[in-house]
Amino acid sequence: MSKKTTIPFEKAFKLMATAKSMAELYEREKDTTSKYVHATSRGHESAQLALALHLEPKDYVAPYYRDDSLLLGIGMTPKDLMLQLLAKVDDPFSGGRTYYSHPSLNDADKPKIPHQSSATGMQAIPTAGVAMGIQYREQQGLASKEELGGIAVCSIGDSAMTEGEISEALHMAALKQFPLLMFVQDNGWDISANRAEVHHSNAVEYAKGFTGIEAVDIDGTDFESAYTELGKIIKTMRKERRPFLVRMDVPLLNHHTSGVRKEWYRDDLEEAAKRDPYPILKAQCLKAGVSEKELDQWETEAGQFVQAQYESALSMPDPQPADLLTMISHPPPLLKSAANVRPKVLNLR
Amino acid sequence: MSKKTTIPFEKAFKLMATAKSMAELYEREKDTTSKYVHATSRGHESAQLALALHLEPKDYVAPYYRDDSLLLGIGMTPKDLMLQLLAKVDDPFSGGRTYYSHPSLNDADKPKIPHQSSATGMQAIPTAGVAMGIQYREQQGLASKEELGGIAVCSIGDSAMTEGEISEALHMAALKQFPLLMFVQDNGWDISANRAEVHHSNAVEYAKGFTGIEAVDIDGTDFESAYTELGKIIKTMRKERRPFLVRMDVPLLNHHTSGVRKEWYRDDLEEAAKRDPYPILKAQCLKAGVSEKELDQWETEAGQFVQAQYESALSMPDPQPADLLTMISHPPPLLKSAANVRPKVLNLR
Amino acid sequence: MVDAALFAIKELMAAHPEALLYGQDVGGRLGGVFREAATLAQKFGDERVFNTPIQEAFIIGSTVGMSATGLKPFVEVQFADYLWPGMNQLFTEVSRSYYLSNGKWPVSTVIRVPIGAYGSGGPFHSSSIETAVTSIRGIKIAYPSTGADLKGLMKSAFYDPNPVVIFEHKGLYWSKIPGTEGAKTPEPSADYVIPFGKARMVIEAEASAVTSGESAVVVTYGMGVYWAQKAAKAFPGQISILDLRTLAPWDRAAVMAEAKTHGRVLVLTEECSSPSFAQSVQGAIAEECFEFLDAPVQLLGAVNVPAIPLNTTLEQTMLPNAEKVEGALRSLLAY
Amino acid sequence: MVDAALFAIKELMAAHPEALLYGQDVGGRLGGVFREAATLAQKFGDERVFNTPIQEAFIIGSTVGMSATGLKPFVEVQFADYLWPGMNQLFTEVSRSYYLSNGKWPVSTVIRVPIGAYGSGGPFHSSSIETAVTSIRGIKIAYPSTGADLKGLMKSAFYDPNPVVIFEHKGLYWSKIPGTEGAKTPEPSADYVIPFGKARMVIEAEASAVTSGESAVVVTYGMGVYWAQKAAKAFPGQISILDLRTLAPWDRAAVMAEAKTHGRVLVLTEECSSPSFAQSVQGAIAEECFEFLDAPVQLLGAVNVPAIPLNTTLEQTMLPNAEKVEGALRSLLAY
Ligand SMILES: Cc1ncc(C[n+]2csc(CCOP(=O)(O)OP(=O)(O)O)c2C)c(N)n1
Ligand SMILES: Cc1ncc(C[n+]2csc(CCOP(=O)(O)OP(=O)(O)O)c2C)c(N)n1
Ligand SMILES: [Mg+2]
Ligand SMILES: [Mg+2]
Repeated sequence: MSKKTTIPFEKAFKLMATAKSMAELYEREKDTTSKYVHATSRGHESAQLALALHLEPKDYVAPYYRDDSLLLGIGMTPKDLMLQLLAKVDDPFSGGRTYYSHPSLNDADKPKIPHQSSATGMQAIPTAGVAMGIQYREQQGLASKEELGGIAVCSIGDSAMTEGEISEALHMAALKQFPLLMFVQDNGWDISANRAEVHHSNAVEYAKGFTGIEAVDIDGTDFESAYTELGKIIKTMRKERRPFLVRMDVPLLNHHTSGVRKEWYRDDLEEAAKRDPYPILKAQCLKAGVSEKELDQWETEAGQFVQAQYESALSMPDPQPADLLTMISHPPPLLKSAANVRPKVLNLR
Repeated sequence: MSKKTTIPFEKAFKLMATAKSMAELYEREKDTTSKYVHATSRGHESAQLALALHLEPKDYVAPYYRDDSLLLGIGMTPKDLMLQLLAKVDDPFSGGRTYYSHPSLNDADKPKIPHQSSATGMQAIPTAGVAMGIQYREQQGLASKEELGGIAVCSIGDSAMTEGEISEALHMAALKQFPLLMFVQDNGWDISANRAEVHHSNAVEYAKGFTGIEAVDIDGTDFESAYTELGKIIKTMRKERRPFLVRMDVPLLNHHTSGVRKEWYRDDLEEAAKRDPYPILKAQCLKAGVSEKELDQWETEAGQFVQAQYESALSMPDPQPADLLTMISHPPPLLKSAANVRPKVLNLR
Repeated sequence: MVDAALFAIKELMAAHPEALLYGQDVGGRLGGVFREAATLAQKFGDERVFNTPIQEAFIIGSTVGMSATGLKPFVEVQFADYLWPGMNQLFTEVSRSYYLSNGKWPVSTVIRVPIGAYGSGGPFHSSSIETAVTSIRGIKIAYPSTGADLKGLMKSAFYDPNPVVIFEHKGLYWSKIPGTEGAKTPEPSADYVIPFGKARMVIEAEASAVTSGESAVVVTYGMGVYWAQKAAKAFPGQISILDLRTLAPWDRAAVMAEAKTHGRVLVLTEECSSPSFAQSVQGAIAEECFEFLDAPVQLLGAVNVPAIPLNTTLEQTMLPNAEKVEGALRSLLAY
Repeated sequence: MVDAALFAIKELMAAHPEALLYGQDVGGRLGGVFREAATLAQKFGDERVFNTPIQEAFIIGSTVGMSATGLKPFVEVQFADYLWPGMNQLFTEVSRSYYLSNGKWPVSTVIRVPIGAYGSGGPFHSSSIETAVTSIRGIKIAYPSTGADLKGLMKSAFYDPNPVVIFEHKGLYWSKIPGTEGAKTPEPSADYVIPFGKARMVIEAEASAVTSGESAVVVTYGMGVYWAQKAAKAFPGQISILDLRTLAPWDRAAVMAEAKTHGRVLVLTEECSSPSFAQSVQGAIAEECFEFLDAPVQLLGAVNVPAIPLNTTLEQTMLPNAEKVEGALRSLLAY
């Protein structure tokens, strides 16, 4: 790579090639990988990576089930993800308890990820709670120096936006002006229902009802501009401490999930394929001075790496029956109780 | 009344005087009337009456707990309402089972009122369901001639608008374009929390996020203009079959409810009193040619009528213990079951 | 079993123009994620069978209004796990409309809820939620375990003026799980209906075993019916199985009669055992049949953990199965 | 009892800057519709004690995020009836965070929920909802019946890393109902805590009555404690009353020990009786204590109707009271 640029093309391309290889491998090995339902980010990669590469350990993020590129982008390995795909006991997110790309993470060197459910949109309120917590800690002087400027990102599909709870999260963000970024990945599909069936307009239009949330439309297929735009927004949020919503316009290229397959009902696959972010990033890399050879090599390496990681994940142990009963309830601290009940003149009402 | 006008000043004034007398009576007799919690419409009367006087038997309306003027406006008597206030067995809405101004009605000559709960905002989805039903019946050719052009009105307080469920109702109204009128009575209070604490903006601003819902701001203290504006909107709805939201700007002059009293926490009572719709309507009546004497007489008559109705309601019987167990479940029709299970070549999957 | 629901709805929608169906992905393009609404949109048009946005509260609560206008909506939430966002409408509006309007506004609707664990569905697609739902008074609840029962109860539900929730076990939709072939029944005729509150005798112990005091009854529903049937094979002639079929109301008379006949009762559920609807049934039996019991009424349900884990081993460890039922019956009979 | 909660929260907020409180009307202007948060905003400022809009889902679900950042929110919904809009967050997010993150993200919060019928509160301000809530695994649930217990459990709840729901009976807040004066207890000291899962012996039958087989135990919680106390006066020395104090976990050991001691058990609840949490407890006792029982375990709860009617006569007909408990005890002792 020769030309100078502030855009991390190399990193992005390597990650995107990795994500693509993973999706291909899951399809190839579907007899094994489809035992447990999963979705991949194919089509959404640029959007997710553009976000991930701006996040810092002081941030919190709530990825959803389609966010495997986002997880790679914050530093998880393919094997980490595959351990969850295969519900292995060493799955770093849940020990085999929940699905692929349903992360939770509390690592010092990565953005924090609270528990993520499968219920569409239900992460919005908890994540708004994170943003409210960040704001509260700053305002009350409870935040450490390292925490300052952190943001909370709620990643979400376009169709999950119609859940009533979303409006509660947006109301509070607008009212309290806490640093919440609603990161809407708009692929125009709600499983088999399309945009026209379930939406009166899009997320940016919807955000107009929430005075005080700035809403921005971003082409999620174009890594370079998405990275730049998100960079500006996040910088503003770190400084001005206020909420944003972005709508990432993206195509859905893979199945809804391994269990609900695109060939059953999609009528726009050709059109969607034209918006594949992968060749777009490739072209941007070339333009930025990466050689064809380099790109080929990175692709090959990604494929090999993914295959090796898969084999390694496959060989890992499964949970044992006894693992059902761990981590049910966090042990409370041992509190010494004063046995004496101090009588007062007046009894308590 | 001499001058010609299309505004029903006489009717409105008589009803408003009645509502005001009722609120005064409830306060005067609070040892008796406050046994069961209740709220009155003081301050909201013009807004409610302006709506009520446009409604027809083919319409549906979901009044909330502050809508006693609305109920008078559609033709209920003070005694009807007081029977519910006192939880009497002849309460036409619920037989003494639920609170004052929690109506439900299925009378041929009045707008229909499905069951109303106390949960703030939870009437929005059921009422959107009514509007969807009206639309469906028209589109499928199931509607009788009498039904055509009916609308569904969801009456609601400003603060209930932040419940997540509201957004689901609005999303569907925007998407399906059914004839739902959101009738938002904005008094700036959410029990003890004021506008600034709980809202980023008002309901008309909020409606901007729902493309396809027309939103209109109306001064709810001015009967004449409110009646005219609502008339236009409802006429449009009957013809164009699409959703509207109106924000009625009103003061809250009485207690939040009989149990949560204004003197405990209100800091704007003086200011609110300046916006009392009662003197405004009085002035409009005078301007329209009603004489002072007539007004005085109507006032006196209203007071006497309300007192008489109260005494009559008081004398009515209470429910008996056995009334607990009626109307628990509607008896299903007797269906004759074919005992034979017809075998098919293929069993049912 | 999935066809039974479809056939019932087809017959009903053909006969009743006021019937319509909506929910997520039930429209023409997919016909339900379980194909449980397949072909309906093609047959009845996109206005009568349509997709809703992801709004469970709207799906549940809109039935109050639709029904008020004289329509009869079938609605569906995609998984029982996702009834929760609609639970407020179910409790606050749907269940109370009739009682609190003093009989003026029954809410007539059929709410279809695919439920239950079916091969590693994981924590958000397998939950059993009948305890929470049966704690809401004012709705009727069916939980059929065969195609014929599903069809007959769907019919009954449709004609019932009250709101009905039908739990449809996903593991019985296609009878792919070994041992559940019994859910495929001959198709009942169009006028076959099953009243609410009538349990079904699945198998009956032999009179001799009853007389000699060596019999037991399993009171269950849903997938429990199949676990019990398989387990009963280890005790030929000794086991009766009673399928409740509807949980609200549930057939007290049949349950108590069976409990008194056998004196040994196992209440079996797929849900976490405690507290649970099934444990409530256990309490009711123990109280009413006190003098007839030869052994404590036993309860078998899933292990009480916060969610059904994804991993197959963990899932199987948590849920009941035929072997566990067999163990419970063995100790019950040996008591 | 209302002061007990206030004092506990005051002590905790004074000691822990990470503690804050929010909910509807808890702010300075009103301090809670039951004055259950009175003076807190004045003492700790409008940033630490603030009003939320009417958004129960946000109130419940935001605790997941607040707790993740290291804060300790006390939150409140105004009436148990209005927990329903927040039930999805409680089930889907709050209760499962710890188990499904494999221990990484316990949700540490105290959710205050005023509950119970108190003088014609009517159908939307009186509901008992513990069956639905206890059916959600992964949360702890307290239901204290005295000031000291409320204070001790509030402390315990605060230090517990898991999510806790505290049901606070509105009828016990001020002990205005005759017979509930016992809810006013001396104030325990600041370090008084009550662990979860430990029942309290309210009154104890005399040894002689136990020996002669003429005693019974009432297992109850909340308002039931007072109904039982009043009813027990009719049977001097014969009745023990066990107050569960926490419903999740509940004190199995104490309940079973008492059941075995007396052989006669009444489970008493304010909630509709069937199905119910209390009926589940009944089932558990009947199973475990089968050989020790001299009479069927009795259950007394409210009449099973869809909602608590407003009218006083109807409300009283529906709910249990001391007379009904006395009747149940009489037949239990006579069995
Ligand atoms: C509360 C809830 N209701 C329904 C579902 C079933 N469901 C899973 S994914 C999905 C579609 C979501 O679409 P969108 O949010 O646009 O995300 P996409 O899959 O398109 O990325 C639905 C309805 C769910 N998971 N949760
Ligand atoms: C779901 C729910 N949450 C909380 C309450 C308690 N509550 C009753 S009235 C009210 C304020 C409503 O304010 P608004 O909608 O503006 O109507 P207003 O009383 O001002 O007319 C609240 C919070 C309730 N009834 N329902
Ligand atoms: Mg989508
Ligand atoms: Mg208001």
